[in-house]
Amino acid sequence: MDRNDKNYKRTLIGKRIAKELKDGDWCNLGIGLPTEVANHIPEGTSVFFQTENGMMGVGPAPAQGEEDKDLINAGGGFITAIPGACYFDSCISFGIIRGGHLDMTVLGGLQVDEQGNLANWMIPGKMVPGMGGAMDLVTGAKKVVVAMEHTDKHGNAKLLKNCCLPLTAKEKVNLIVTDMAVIEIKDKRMHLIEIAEGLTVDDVIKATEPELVLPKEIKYFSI
Amino acid sequence: MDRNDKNYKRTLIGKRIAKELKDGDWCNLGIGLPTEVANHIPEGTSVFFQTENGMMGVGPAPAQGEEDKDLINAGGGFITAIPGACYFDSCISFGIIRGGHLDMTVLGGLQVDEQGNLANWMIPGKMVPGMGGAMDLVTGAKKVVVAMEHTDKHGNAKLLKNCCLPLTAKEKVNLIVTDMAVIEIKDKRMHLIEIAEGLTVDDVIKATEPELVLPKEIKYFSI
Amino acid sequence: MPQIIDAKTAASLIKENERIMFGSFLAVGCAETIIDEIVKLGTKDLHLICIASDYEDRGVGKLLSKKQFKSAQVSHLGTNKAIQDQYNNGEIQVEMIPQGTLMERIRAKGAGLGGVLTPTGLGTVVEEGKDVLTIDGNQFILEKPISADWAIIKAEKADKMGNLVYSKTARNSNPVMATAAEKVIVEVSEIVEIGDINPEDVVTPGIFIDYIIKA
Amino acid sequence: MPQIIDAKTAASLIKENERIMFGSFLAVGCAETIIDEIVKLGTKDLHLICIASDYEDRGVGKLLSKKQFKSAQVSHLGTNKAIQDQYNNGEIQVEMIPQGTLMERIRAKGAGLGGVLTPTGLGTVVEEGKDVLTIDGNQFILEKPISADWAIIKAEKADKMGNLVYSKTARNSNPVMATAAEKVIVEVSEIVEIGDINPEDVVTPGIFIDYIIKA
Repeated sequence: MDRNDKNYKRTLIGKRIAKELKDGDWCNLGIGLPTEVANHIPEGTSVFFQTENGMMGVGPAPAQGEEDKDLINAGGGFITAIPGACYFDSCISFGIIRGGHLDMTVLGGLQVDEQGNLANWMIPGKMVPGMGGAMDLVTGAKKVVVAMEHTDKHGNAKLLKNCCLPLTAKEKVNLIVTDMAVIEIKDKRMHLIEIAEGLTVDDVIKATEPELVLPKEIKYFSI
Repeated sequence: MDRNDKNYKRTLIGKRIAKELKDGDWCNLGIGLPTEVANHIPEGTSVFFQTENGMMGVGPAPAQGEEDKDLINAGGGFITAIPGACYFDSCISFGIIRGGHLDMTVLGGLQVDEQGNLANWMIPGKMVPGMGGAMDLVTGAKKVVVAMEHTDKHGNAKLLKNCCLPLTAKEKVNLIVTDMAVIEIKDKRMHLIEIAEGLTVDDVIKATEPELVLPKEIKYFSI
Repeated sequence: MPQIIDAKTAASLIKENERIMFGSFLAVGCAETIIDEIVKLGTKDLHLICIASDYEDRGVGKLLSKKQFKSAQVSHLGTNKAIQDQYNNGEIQVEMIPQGTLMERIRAKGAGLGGVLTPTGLGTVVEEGKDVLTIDGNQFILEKPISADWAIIKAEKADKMGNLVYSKTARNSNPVMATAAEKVIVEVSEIVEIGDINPEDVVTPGIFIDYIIKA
Repeated sequence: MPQIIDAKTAASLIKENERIMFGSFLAVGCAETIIDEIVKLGTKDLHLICIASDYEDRGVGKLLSKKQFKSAQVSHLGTNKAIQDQYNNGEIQVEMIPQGTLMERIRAKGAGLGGVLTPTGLGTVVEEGKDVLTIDGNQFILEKPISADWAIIKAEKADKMGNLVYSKTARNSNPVMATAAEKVIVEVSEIVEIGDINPEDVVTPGIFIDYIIKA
């Protein structure tokens, strides 16, 4: 195993977040890294995935040649519908999101801070693709989980005292899962919950800007 | 013909209002007197009736024994659905109403005044049944027509300078059709458009509180 | 995933002083079986949210006849002498709400909005005591969301995921109420297997439903 | 009752400087045939209201590639280099709107409401220049309704009264846009006779539709 391998990190993060889901939960996965979560739902656990363009009950990608032009997810990729799926318009879809009906949403992140602020949609000076549905998702879901690498490609911390990039939403993040640690945000502090197997608490502290509230006993998560 | 006969008045008013409807119009008829309008739609004219409890395309009452317990109008009476009808929830139904999508609504009235104010839901000191959907209908429809007798049972005017009963909506009435006259409200004046055959302009003036703007030429309507 | 329970159990979940939305329009589209069980239990001091007060022997009117509500938010109560008498005697507190506004206030709660900006009721008693906002030269009343502990609704059919379809005008306020309460109980005429309802035809997605009763 | 016309005629109704809502989510559920005709006509200085900017060769992206829009209200434009370039050069004015807020602002117009009170965007750039209301201790941004001269939408099937059904996720913003424009044009794969769509299955009632195009 190569700790710096993209696929390794992706699997590690996706698998750990999947453990946050309970049987019968309704969940929205952002595009990119968060979609990995769907690959690790434990056997015997039913979790229903929404796609905000108007469907509950997203199934796995179709086999090649079986794509339906009218059946895509929020990232534009072809999907399938599981039995019990249903379609609705975008207004109802965001009613579900904003109204607090989703048990969990998982999104990528550029920066998260101690207040639970998330920045993940805009880098000043760069092309701004738009927030799409991200602001609504982070504002509305019962539990907001950020899936991201612990540091940027230059090794800079992404878990900060204060986000400096434009925010996606204020004080809404509940949990951060990275390739190094699982961190809960509570009472405007970052609480270290678990660290990736093979790392030390010190490794995580060094890669994180704010002071971490440490657990009584260190727990580990692995691939 | 007995000018004081309830059925005569009802037919006279309903028939005259039906002439306001154009082919393809979408319309909501209040309970009571306004429902008479549906009986006088000219041959060859298609008018589609909404019932605000959640349906477009109301058809005639069912034959006895053919009632469907799930198919009623806003007055609680059994109805049928015409081909091309559709069902929707109450929220969408009032979106249609408030959003200005109905060409016309016809309601009963206790009082109407020069400003186009309508009072039709509440008599202080008496039991208040509630406004139901009336306030939304009068506020939202493109054209608001009031169907009522010209005077109350004591002969008092119901077309007033200022309503004294609690209002249903402010400055929204476009047309009043009574057993005596057709009166348009424009620029906060009552404009006499037509009078019932057999009556004189003077009869209408005497039964109406505000000064009427008279037409250049008197037109008549009849049963 | 919703639980399938019986009407008696459903009724026992409802406690005194709770706020309940009942889907119904003049007793059409109403969970009569659950209501009968709440009548039997005699649960008191409930708060009613419903389009109208139905009839003395049908719909929410059955609960009104037994004086089980201490307060109500409705748009119409002209069809039920029981509530009229209690209203006149001061035994029940009633907020009378235009029907479209009532629906939209419930929707606002369900969709996570802070209120409704509506022209309905301007210049009438409905406006009294409320903020009126001027937006681009037009006036709107600020109406607040309506929430509830329970929504008790009626649908025609549910699959075991809670996806619902309705029957004709029995749809009425049921879909919007399903979005706005802490917990939602649906009474259906038929429970079908997952996959037996066409995904295009689902009116209320199962995510909104907590309990299903077959009656 | 809607008129049945062809795509070319539909395109010719659209005039310079008009505001157009296009149903589409990444070119799924998009009236491609009508768009092709507007591309051919080259109508300029249009205002775009759409969830996203689609792709350079699909959906509303085809009009963007031809620089037919002078301004846009969208939630995302990351999939289309044409609009990104025009945006960076200042050739197009873009208001970036959270997707749920965009939908709700359109719905507000369609439902006759004065605006939307949403928590989405609080504490972000979205809040800038807008009124923030405190209602029962919580903050909400007041977002104004979005209207248009035209909605150009895509449905699967229409009956001749304009009742519509959609296909899967191609439903997206189409039903809400159908409620909010002065005139609504729908492109469908099939036109059926009145009565051929089950009244329970209608998603968009025909009252909202002005023109039907079979493509």
